Amino acid sequence: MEKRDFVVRFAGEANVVTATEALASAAASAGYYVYTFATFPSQILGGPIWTQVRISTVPVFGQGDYPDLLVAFNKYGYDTHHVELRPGGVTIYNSKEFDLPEDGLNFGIDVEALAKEVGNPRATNFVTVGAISQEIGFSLDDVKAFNKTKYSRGRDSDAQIIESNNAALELGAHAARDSGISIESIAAAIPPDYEQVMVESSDMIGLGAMAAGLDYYVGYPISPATKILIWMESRMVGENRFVHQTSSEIESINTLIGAGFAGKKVMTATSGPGLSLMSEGLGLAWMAEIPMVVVNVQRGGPATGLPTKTEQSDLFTCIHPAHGDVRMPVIAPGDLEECLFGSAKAVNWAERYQGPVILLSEMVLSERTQNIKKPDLSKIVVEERKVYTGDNGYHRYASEELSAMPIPGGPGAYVANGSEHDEFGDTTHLASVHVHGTHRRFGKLSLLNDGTYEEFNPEASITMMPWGGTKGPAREAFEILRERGVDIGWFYTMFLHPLPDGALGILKSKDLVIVPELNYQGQWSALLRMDRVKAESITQYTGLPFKAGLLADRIETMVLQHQEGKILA
Amino acid sequence: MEKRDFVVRFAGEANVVTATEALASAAASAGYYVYTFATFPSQILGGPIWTQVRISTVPVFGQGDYPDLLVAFNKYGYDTHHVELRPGGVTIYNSKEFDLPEDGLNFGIDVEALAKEVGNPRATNFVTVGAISQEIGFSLDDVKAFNKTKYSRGRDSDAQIIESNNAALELGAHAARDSGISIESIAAAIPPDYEQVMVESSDMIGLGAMAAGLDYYVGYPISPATKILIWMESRMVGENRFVHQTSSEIESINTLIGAGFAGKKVMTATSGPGLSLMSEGLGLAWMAEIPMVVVNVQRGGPATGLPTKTEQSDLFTCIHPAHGDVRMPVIAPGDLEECLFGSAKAVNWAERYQGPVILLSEMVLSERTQNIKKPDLSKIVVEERKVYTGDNGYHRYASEELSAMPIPGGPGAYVANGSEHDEFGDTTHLASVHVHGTHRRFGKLSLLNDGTYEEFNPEASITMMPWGGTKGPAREAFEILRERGVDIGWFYTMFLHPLPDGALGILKSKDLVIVPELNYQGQWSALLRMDRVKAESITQYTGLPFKAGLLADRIETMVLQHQEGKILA
Amino acid sequence: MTTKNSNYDFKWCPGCGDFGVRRAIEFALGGRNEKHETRMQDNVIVAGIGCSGNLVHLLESDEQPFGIHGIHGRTLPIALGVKSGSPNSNVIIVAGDGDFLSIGMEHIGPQAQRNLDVTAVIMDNGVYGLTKGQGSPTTKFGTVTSSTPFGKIEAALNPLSFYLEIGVSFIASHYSSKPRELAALIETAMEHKGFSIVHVQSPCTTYNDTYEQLKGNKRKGIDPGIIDLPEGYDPSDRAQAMAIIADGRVPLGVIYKEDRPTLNDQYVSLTGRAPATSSPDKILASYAI
Amino acid sequence: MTTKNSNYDFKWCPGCGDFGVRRAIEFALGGRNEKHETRMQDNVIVAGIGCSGNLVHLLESDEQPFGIHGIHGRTLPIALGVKSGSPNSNVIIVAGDGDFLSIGMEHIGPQAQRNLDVTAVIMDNGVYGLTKGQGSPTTKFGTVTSSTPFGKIEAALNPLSFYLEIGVSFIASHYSSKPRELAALIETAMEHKGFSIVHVQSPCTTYNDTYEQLKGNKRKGIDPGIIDLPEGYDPSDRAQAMAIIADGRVPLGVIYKEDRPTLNDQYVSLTGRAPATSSPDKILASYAI
Ligand SMILES: Cc1ncc(C[n+]2csc(CCOP(=O)(O)OP(=O)(O)O)c2C)c(N)n1
Ligand SMILES: Cc1ncc(C[n+]2csc(CCOP(=O)(O)OP(=O)(O)O)c2C)c(N)n1
Ligand code: SF4
Ligand code: SF4
Ligand SMILES: [Mg+2]
Ligand SMILES: [Mg+2]
Repeated sequence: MEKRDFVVRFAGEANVVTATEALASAAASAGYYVYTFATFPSQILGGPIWTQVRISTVPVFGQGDYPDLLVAFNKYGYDTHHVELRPGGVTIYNSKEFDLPEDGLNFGIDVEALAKEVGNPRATNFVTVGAISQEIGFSLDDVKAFNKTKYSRGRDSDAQIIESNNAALELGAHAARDSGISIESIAAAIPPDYEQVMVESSDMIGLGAMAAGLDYYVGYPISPATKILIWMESRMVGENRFVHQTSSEIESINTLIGAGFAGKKVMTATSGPGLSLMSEGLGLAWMAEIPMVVVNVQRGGPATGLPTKTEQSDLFTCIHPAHGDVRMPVIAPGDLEECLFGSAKAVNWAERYQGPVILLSEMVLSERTQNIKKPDLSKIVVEERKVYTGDNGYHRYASEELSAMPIPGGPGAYVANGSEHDEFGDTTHLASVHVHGTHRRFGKLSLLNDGTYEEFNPEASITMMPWGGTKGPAREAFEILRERGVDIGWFYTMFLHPLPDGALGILKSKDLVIVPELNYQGQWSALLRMDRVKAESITQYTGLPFKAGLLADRIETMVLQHQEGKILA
Repeated sequence: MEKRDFVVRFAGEANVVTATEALASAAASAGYYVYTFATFPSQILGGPIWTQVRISTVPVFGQGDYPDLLVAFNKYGYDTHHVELRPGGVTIYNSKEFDLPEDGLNFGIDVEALAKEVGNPRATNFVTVGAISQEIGFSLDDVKAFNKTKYSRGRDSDAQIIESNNAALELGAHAARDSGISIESIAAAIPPDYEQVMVESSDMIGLGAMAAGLDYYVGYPISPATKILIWMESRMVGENRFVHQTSSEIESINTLIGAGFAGKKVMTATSGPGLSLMSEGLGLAWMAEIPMVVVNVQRGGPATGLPTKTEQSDLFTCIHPAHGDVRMPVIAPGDLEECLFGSAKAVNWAERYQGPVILLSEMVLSERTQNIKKPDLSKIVVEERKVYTGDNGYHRYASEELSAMPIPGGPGAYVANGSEHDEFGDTTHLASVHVHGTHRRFGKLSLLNDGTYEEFNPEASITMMPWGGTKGPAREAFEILRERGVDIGWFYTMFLHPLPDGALGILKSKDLVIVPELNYQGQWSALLRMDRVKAESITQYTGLPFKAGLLADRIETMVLQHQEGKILA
Repeated sequence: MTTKNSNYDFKWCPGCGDFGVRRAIEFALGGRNEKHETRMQDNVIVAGIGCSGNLVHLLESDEQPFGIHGIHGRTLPIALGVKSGSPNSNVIIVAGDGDFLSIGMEHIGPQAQRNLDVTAVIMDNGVYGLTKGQGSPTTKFGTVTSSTPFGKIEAALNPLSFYLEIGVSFIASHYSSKPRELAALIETAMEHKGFSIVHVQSPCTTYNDTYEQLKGNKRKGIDPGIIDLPEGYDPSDRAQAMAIIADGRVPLGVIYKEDRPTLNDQYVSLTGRAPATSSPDKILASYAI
Repeated sequence: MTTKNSNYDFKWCPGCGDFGVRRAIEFALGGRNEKHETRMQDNVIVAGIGCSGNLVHLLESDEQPFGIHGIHGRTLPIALGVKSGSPNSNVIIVAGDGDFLSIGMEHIGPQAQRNLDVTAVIMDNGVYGLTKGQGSPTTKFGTVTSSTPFGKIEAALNPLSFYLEIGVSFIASHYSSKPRELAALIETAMEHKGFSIVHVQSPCTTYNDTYEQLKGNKRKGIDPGIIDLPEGYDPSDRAQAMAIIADGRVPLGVIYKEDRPTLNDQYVSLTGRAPATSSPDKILASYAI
């Protein structure tokens, strides 16, 4: 039988990464829709890594719940992952490391011997990719093309590596053919009639920001946000642009204060611990009205937490990261397209309302590669800051609304002040001034209500509302539920604060809003309840994303409980 | 007519502070109940300061809305404050600085000339206190006793100062007598039959912590928390105790991690900006399960904010100060007794559940002096940490509940880890371990449900629930509302998280919980709504406390609106 | 300075050293603007939190520079942002010993290593003024303050030798009683291409009045705590700088000066190796499959 | 070290310098325990975040010391808490160049000024290992790393001269390939009463392999980057310390040592001037009216 959707899981150590890349790239070249997932231990080389490549003839939303094929490089990988194989799924295992009783659904390959045979002990990954290609009916040529591009690095050893990898592919395919085991192969690709790009979230975040005119970036390394720093360092080059590694996150955030004040469009990216360190500086940006974007790529928390696992537990902190009355705009992209357009929007929002904006990403997005329709950058309308051009003696903070911002070198010199201040920015703690300032700072948020949302089955009285990276598996769960005939709606937006115009009204009109999210406290449903929405969470805090099927079951249970009056949201 | 409750307001510069002290002290000595309030600009010497002394024959809850007597040392003070005088109230003004048309309710004294006359230009304050004493029927002897105690500092100049201040008192009294103006005097004191102490919040916080066994304190100066550092530096001395000024709040919080781990009962105090800087460290304390108390004395926020004004806007940050799933225990004292017992409880809680506890105080408490019944320290039951005494090879984190804590030098060595960890404290990011750890950390909170609450008129379907320093004015508003016949209940606790056993049930049973609070966002009502309580806020964000009368009006309006179906909490 | 709430504005205590520093900065800004034909708006003052930092609100000139009055201890990273974001601005930091050398001390090394082209004027009064008299890093060992009732436990930091070691490329020292001399020093510092610090003894008359120690008092037999640079002093000579700092008294003048490329220079020259500016469209095209 | 999830535990890359440092620390702890008749549980290891900090989980001895593995850059304040809270514990810090000298650099000065009696073993590999190869404060100017594709813009910090200037009272330097020698040095550092730092060159074989530069390679004409202390070297002589540091190569041994009272000593002696311990009851009584 031919499948239209095929999931391969690799479980091993560092070598699985290239195997994943090779397979994904070959599949994409062949016209399939590809979606990868990876999860690492906090370690440099080695340690148990597992990855997944989903290959489909149609676009998919999630990484796939259960693999059709498991490639286990070691016993630990097999033991941990074979329970996840879908019934009838096949295992390819490294027979050099361990053995399995033959059951017609597994076959061993001594990948190390074969790699040695081609004279490249590191080619174990290509052996397995050869075997997989054979099993699921892929042409080896596409893998060879990937191999050629990847290893043409202008080094003497290039040719030998490319050749040996190609040979390893053939040996792997051979071994699979010999095994006698065969699994469903994948249906022919239906290549899209539009241009595609193969991208990761860091590419999209960087590009979106640049397309919106970003010209200043600093960052301190931290997993998984480092990728964005690295991307920026080599991409955002040229005159009047500045990209730099700082000595700490406290330096980063305060540097952005200075550069944003100086008229640049500024951004940094960090993860949980760095975000916590930026707390005081974010409060300053809010108070002094400095445009900036802070990307927070969530990992598992709290504290040093789980640096290489995914979680959605920084939401509370992003919404109000600092003491005092502050409430940050938060955009949480749910897929790679949204990383691009969300990032651009974050830059636009920051400039538009003259204050800090949080772009809330997460590990699961950060480790995903996908081939998507080439985004149309011309859809990004660049917004420029309202700059003051009048005479000196300007009352920067006199209005209760947004006002033009003077830029050093230009007219209207004022003091950007973290202490409560009068219309010139000078420190004053009179009651009337504090009331005025507070209204001004919160009032400006209303400029940001132009977010969009998507809604399906809007008539349903119960709706589900995932956020961020949970969008993908939740969308699959939604399709399952609708197929099962459950009357449930779908509401999704990446604009968590402020919500798009009209969104709150819709949400409040529901009898129940079910929020699947990857944290313990059910942070988004709690924030919705703050806003008087009858919301309840379905939570998971394992460091891994939801499985669509299980999620669908849990949602259905909650819907039933609600119908029986057991949930009094 | 005689009043049983008399409010004097001083408006001037630095000299009003001693005048306030003198009057308060004399009133307390005479057997009255005294309650002071002060608000300063962010400046060292000079600048407009105003203070208030409330003198009553019965205990009072708030600082008093409208003064019966205004003492204006300068024109700015008069202009700003005379509008607040209650109808018929009297003004004493410094006629050296400005003049007022005679209206039978004001009289000028050239306080500077009189001070010069007694040979002590700084004695202007005592001149006014003499005049006030004359007006409201106080004996000068009590003020003289205060004067003597205060200025017996073992210096050569002592005698001259004391004498000249006494002389200034007499001249002031004389001038008042001559003015021909007379105001209501205050009814005779009804001295309590119990011992009293005259205290401030920093005294009570320090003492409560010490009574619970605190033996380690560090802090970095910041208004208004510095007072606690200063108190500790000279009071918590002696063997096995350690008190020290740090080089930053980041040093403070991490030092507490080390000392709490080492077995000490530890505390620091800070204010908003320092709290924000402690964000990452607080997350570590939560994750690594280190007992500690962080006192946050709220001032106006955000950022540097309003360092000398009062506000209740740090609540969100105190409840979840850091990234990841954390939720801090928070105790927010509402009066000076609660500062004492709340501080002791915070130390006990920290030791009991092995984690960080926030003691949330505020400026308005910090600047208050009051004579209160001498607290019975024996009511504080000292709780000791569960210390591990078994063999080595201990599984510190194996249990899903609290477990005994090893102390360096003793058995059971383990690693206190800010990364997710197994039972020994070693880093592991397995899903099962993270789930276990999360349950353990949140589960322990249930050990802290022994807080108490007070409830009046529990049958009412609408109740008011102030928190922190708003307790006082809110209580007066409640009395006013009850007198007016409004059917409203009162619910109060200083234990904001976790709530006392049973509290949430009561709150959820109400049709409306009205939360008066000093912030813009209505933070406590928002947190109650998170917990599915139908709560709405009445907010104020002027940097000043509520006036009881106005608050009562606003609550009454809200009750009416609710009855008319206009509030759909 | 705001004119509207003048009654309510921050004011220094009578005699505070910061008055003199303000005058000096006003002179220096005036001088620099004249020389470079720039305007006040081409200058940005980044202020710390402390009595000292309030200087940014207290300038009396008609035309005002831009200012940032941020949070405690972060003048340097803020200045890094301003200068790298607006290379043509003249950036001056005003901060106290607590702000710059305690909570803010981590930021000095990185800026020295980058040779960030800004001028820091530090008002050292050996105390935390604004929080009412606690010990600071420059408070001497054993000193009793409100937070050290039994005497300070830490040895004092010597800021000048610290700056020298950590690689600050221009170091000057003075005190607040000679605004004209100080102004000249600040102007020289602003001319320096790179990270310059003018460390000023600026007495706190309320909590740590050191005027007498600085100026001396013959009658009481107190020698002046200041010292002129010796004849022929060469600030490019590190050894001489170390010697004059080791003297212990407060030297008046430019202690050290070294010419090195600034951050902005290096940035332009190193990233010059980068490929020609890529447009977002071109970058996107590189991801095509 | 945990035994249960060994498959999942952090492991250093093959050849990582940190292996040698671990051995040295194990030797040194053993030696110290024997000498002072203390047990493993009398030692506390405070670890930074980095490959280096993971050492705290990788000790192989049966008996284990206490450990704190906190957050990035905060080993020193945590150690301050441990030592002032538990004066009898022997406190050792393990951290990398990024943790200790970049984000954590602010904490060195205060501990030096207090002379906090702890021993810091710094594993300097001139790179951020755990985050996969970015520049650190000790990375040389111009070096290309993943975060500096056109070369690092900052001058490198010289940790040894920084420690000396800021007042660290014991400074040693070594490299990771001689665990026995390194162990002896660490033991000496632990014996020192006051703040001691053993700065170890611990190569990162994955991102910055400096073995060859350190050991030299005759064949390739690379001179060794290490240097023994000269005959008769006197670590109490600051000038000699400055000279050997100025050499530029990595000196092997105790570079500087100075005897000064520690924080704990000072604390006891200064607060000894305080009134006799007051009980809460007595304090409360003082507020009576
Ligand atoms: C994060 C933070 N911590 C503490 C404070 C309180 N604070 C304000 S000014 C100051 C120190 C002032 O000392 P210094 O920098 O020497 O300035 P000076 O007042 O002496 O001029 C402190 C600790 C603060 N505003 N923010
Ligand atoms: C606040 C914070 N910022 C950043 C990180 C990410 N991070 C982890 S280790 C590290 C640097 C490691 O370098 P180094 O200290 O030299 O240790 P090495 O790995 O080289 O031994 C960084 C930046 C973090 N964990 N926390
Ligand atoms: S407290 Fe000291 S530093 Fe502050 S204004 Fe007064 S004299 Fe100046
Ligand atoms: S990355 Fe470098 S420092 Fe980290 S374990 Fe590998 S070799 Fe060691
Ligand atoms: Mg100072
Ligand atoms: Mg390193």
